[in-house]
Amino acid sequence: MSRERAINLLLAGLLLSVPLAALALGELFYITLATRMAILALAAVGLNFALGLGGLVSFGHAAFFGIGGYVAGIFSSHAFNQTPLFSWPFEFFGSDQMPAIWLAAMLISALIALPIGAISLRTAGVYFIMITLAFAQMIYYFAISWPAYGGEDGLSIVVRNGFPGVNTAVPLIFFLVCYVLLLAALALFALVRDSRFGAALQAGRQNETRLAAVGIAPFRIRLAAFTISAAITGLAGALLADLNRFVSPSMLSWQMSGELIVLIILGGTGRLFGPVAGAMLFVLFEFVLGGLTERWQFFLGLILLGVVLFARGGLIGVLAGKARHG
Amino acid sequence: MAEPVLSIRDLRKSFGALKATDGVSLDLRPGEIHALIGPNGAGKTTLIHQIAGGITPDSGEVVFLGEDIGALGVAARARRGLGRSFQISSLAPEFSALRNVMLAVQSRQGSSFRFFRPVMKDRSLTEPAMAMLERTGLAARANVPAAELSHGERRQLEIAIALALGPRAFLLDEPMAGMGPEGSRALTAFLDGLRHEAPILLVEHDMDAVFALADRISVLVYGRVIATGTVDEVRGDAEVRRAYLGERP
Amino acid sequence: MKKILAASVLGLSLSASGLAYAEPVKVGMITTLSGGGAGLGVDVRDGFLLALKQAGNTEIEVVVEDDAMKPETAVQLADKMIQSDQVDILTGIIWSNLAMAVVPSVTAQDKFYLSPNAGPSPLAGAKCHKNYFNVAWQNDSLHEAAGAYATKAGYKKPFILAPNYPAGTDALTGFKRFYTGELANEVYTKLGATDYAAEISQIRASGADAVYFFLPGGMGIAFMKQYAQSGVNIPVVGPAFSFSQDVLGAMGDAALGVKNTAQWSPDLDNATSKAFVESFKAEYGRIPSLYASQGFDTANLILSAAAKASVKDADAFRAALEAADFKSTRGDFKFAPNHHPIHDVYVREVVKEGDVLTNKIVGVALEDHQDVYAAECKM
Amino acid sequence: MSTALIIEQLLNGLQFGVMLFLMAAGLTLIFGVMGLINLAHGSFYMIGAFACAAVAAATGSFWLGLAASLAAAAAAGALVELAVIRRLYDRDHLDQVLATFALILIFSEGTRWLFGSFPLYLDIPQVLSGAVDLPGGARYQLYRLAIIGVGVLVALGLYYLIARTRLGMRIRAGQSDREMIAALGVDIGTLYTMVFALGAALAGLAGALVGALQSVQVGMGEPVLILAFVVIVIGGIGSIKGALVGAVLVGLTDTLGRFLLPKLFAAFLGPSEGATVGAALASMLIYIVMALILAFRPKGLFPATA
Repeated sequence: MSRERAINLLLAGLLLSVPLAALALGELFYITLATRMAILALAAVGLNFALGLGGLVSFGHAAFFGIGGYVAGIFSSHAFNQTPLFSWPFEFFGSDQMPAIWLAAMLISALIALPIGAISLRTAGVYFIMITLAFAQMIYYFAISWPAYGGEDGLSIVVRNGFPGVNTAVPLIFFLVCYVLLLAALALFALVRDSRFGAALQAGRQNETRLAAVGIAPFRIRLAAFTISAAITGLAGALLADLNRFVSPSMLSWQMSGELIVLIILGGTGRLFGPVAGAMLFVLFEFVLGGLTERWQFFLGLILLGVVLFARGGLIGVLAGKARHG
Repeated sequence: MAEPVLSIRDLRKSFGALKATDGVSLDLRPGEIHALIGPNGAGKTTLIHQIAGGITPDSGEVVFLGEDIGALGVAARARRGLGRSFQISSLAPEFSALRNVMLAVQSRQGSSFRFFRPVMKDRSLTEPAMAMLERTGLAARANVPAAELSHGERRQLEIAIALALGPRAFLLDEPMAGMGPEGSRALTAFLDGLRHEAPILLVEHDMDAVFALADRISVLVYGRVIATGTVDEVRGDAEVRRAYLGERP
Repeated sequence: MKKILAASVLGLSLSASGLAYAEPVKVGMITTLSGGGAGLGVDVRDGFLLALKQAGNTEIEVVVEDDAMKPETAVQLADKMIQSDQVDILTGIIWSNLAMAVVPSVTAQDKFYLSPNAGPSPLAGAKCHKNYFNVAWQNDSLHEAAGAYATKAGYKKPFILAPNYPAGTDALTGFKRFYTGELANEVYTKLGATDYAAEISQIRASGADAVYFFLPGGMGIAFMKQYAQSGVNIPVVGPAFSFSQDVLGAMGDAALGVKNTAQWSPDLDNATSKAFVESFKAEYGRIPSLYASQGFDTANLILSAAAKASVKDADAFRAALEAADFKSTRGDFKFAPNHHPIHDVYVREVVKEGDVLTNKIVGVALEDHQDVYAAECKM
Repeated sequence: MSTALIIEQLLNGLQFGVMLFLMAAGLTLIFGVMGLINLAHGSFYMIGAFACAAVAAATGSFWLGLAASLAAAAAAGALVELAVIRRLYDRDHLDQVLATFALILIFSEGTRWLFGSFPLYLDIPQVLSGAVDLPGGARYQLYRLAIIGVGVLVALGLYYLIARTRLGMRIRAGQSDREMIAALGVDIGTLYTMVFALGAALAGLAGALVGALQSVQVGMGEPVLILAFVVIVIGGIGSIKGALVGAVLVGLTDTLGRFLLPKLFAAFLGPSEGATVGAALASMLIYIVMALILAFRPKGLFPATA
């Protein structure tokens, strides 16, 4: 077992043990904290498909995160109020069941990512960073000024959406749901990374000219990766909305896009568990510093700066050493 | 005479005032090595890029296997059988030599939209790729990342990747560059046998190699082909001597 | 940034009222202490803590945390305060969107929430809750008062503008509820915009006889400065948010003479208010803003209820809150059935006292004003 | 709709564009010469505004404040370049994004630490107060005209600097080939520090000029930063000319969109509904324009030819 693999297992175990320990100690809030870690990690795993494997630095993934959140919010509000979400071609009253919401969140995120990706992927480098940001800003301003679902005020989810057979209102259960989804996404990431698709995607990141010269057009590969990436981030958004029982345009803001990128770099770019390590660290920093000082953002900034300058490769890079590529 | 595999007709490309390609026509016949020589800045690499699809010409045609491929992108041309090596090695640096070749095998087999099966356990990818590495003498270095290969090894890997595509024509841009006498000799011998698999359009500065390999030579100066012919014809061409060979010490 | 005013064992527990408290109360304050909106949160917090200090109270423990103006952070803090700090009462939120995120889940967990500022309309109407009290206002109040004032002042063609988000549309709707005449124009600006040249040009060209704007925070400062610099002389009316003590300094003389509506003013003539202004100045070295008075009132409301009932006895404590048996800086104060205040709303004018800009009351816009949403509230 | 109003709105758009140009010019120079994405550029804008407000309050002179804003922003820029940015040139854009994101947090909270939570006061200088009459019956604020003038001067100055001076020659050389200028014996470190400080000073100048119009508060830099990025991407990263054209385009689009779209929608949706829908679309308009331009010109309007 490689060192990175051992660290990955350790991280997975650590994240799982937090809520169990919290339960034993009666500190229920730490379950919420761990759930938040798992959800942010899932969002960042989604982004990692595009960014880590494909080298596509999307500065607009908050768009998909927020869209997922809004799907959860809108579906459950219609289900709760028994008002139809649409009545043609059939009457649809939303849903308060997580599987249906997840499916819709992923599907809609992917459908919106498709045209955004198709246009954005015509550009490269900094232009790509900025055009994805521009699309996210469009959606952000749309959400703020669209009155139907609360605009800037956001949308509350009165009762956390359900999952067949379990009680999601119990914090530990909801954590486990998120945790299992995170593991599933990580497994998918590992599979795709090692597949033909993953090979083409990574080759495109390393050397676009080479990929084309062997006869694989980078555009379609990247568009597919961008879309998958958006779907997973959208799923995470739906979960965050359920955790907070609330969704608002701030989930769509550029700061959120920036935070998702930060999570990946903090944990280790291109690493399977980079997003997990990054999310755990980030939430921990935020929580601990926030409890210590009013100036916590100042110190968070210093820590992040320290990581970039002195801990290249993020947490996993520091712990596991240089990345190995097959 | 057999139908040319690749033929270029009156290709033109300008960058501002500079005519990089100024009405170039040439063809590549089955089984031949056609060398393209010329002084630095003559527009050789620009021409190769236009054939491979990386640069769109202002006018002219590129016909490959009877089809006008002018509207196709790089990847589509490669899939049609244009196997190409780069003047400056262009590899996926983090991938091992084997994985670099596997990428070509994967492309040749068809769709890259397969998401689940691990490539390293896919013998339909690893075996042909390994065979190519063996052919080019890189088998022992199969698992070394491309970035860690020596300069010469990277040149060999370029050839191995081009081979793995099973191309119908090779575009080799200075494969000998920086190889050293030993490596150049070995590669010369290797390319000599390769012409029977597919014809080669060879851009090369190493004149020993060119004279040893080429069936025909075209001389490119300032974007124009000033002479085309056999080695002896070109060697004897007065204009060539003046414009090109005379320049070389 | 966590401040715990832990119970001290000194004899100070004999507070002014001399009453012993039935049960210690733990209060969680989530407010904005960093970023651009920090001024409001700081004032609410300072007013709140001042009241506790004056009461010499040792039985109320306060946990203060910064929400950085992010709804997600506020929700997380509320969860933490309820689950980890085990607070009985939450308070402190400045912004409506954060209140909408936090309040429903807090009240659903049987905790009390006392709002020292934000009063979004759903919480006053359809989504009202027995454990939710708003000590400040329903958001529309000051806009409604401004509409009433515009009518009284005889304006015939006001130009009204607000940012394009729910509180902005609510504001203009509130204004129009009490001003039903003709409008020169109704304009919605981008949320967070800081350049209003285009709007000011429109105002100049519109032939309006008054301007009403709702632009909270930096937006209002920017608008007012640019408006004054533009040389347009049409009189301006605004809600107190843009002319409160916290922003007047940044606005400078541009604000002089502007009429604005508020439920409180530093010169309000009652003993509680006067004592509050003096003690706030002594403690913090600045004139208290509207928000500080709201924080102060909120703390005093909690003190008054805690003196009467145990916070663990929710029904009794709620009844004690409903009685609103405290001395408000506003003078008369009582709760409507939807737990929102019934109070007078004044018209103030920005004046200069020495070097310092502040507000003076020039009239009453609405007396014993109650919001319109109470009818939708089924409690 | 009168001619006067249209003239005023065009000037408003131009003035907004000029302000964006001051931000974007530094950003595009820094990217062009050093290949660095600087998210913290908005912080220099904020530093300029705070320095100007603080010095103007202490001395009573706006002009001293303006000088202080240039000095403070340039100093902050040089300091940041020496301490942090220098280590990031050979990193990929990701590391640069994270580091400069961290710098935003540090600068914002640091400024709040120094100056407190309440917005500062800064007014326009007495000389430039008031409005002037323009042809067509329009009146326009003198100070805003002055900003337009400053922007034109800065554009000319930058043109002269880059086309005619030794420093400019080195900057151009640095844009096309970093090894070359190192080979020419130019101290590349000093050059980078100077370019970074110059970019920061321009942002600081914009912050001070605009601070007198708006409110001087923490976080004021970020909305402008995003717009400045839009500008340089539309214009073509690394191109000063592109930054100028992009800035004016964004300024005019935004101003005219805010002004005309609500009227347009009000025509068939009614005043209240039309105003909100029009305003919503107006707030998205520049991003729509940017996406359209990049869809057809993936490297912006004036791609820097490297």
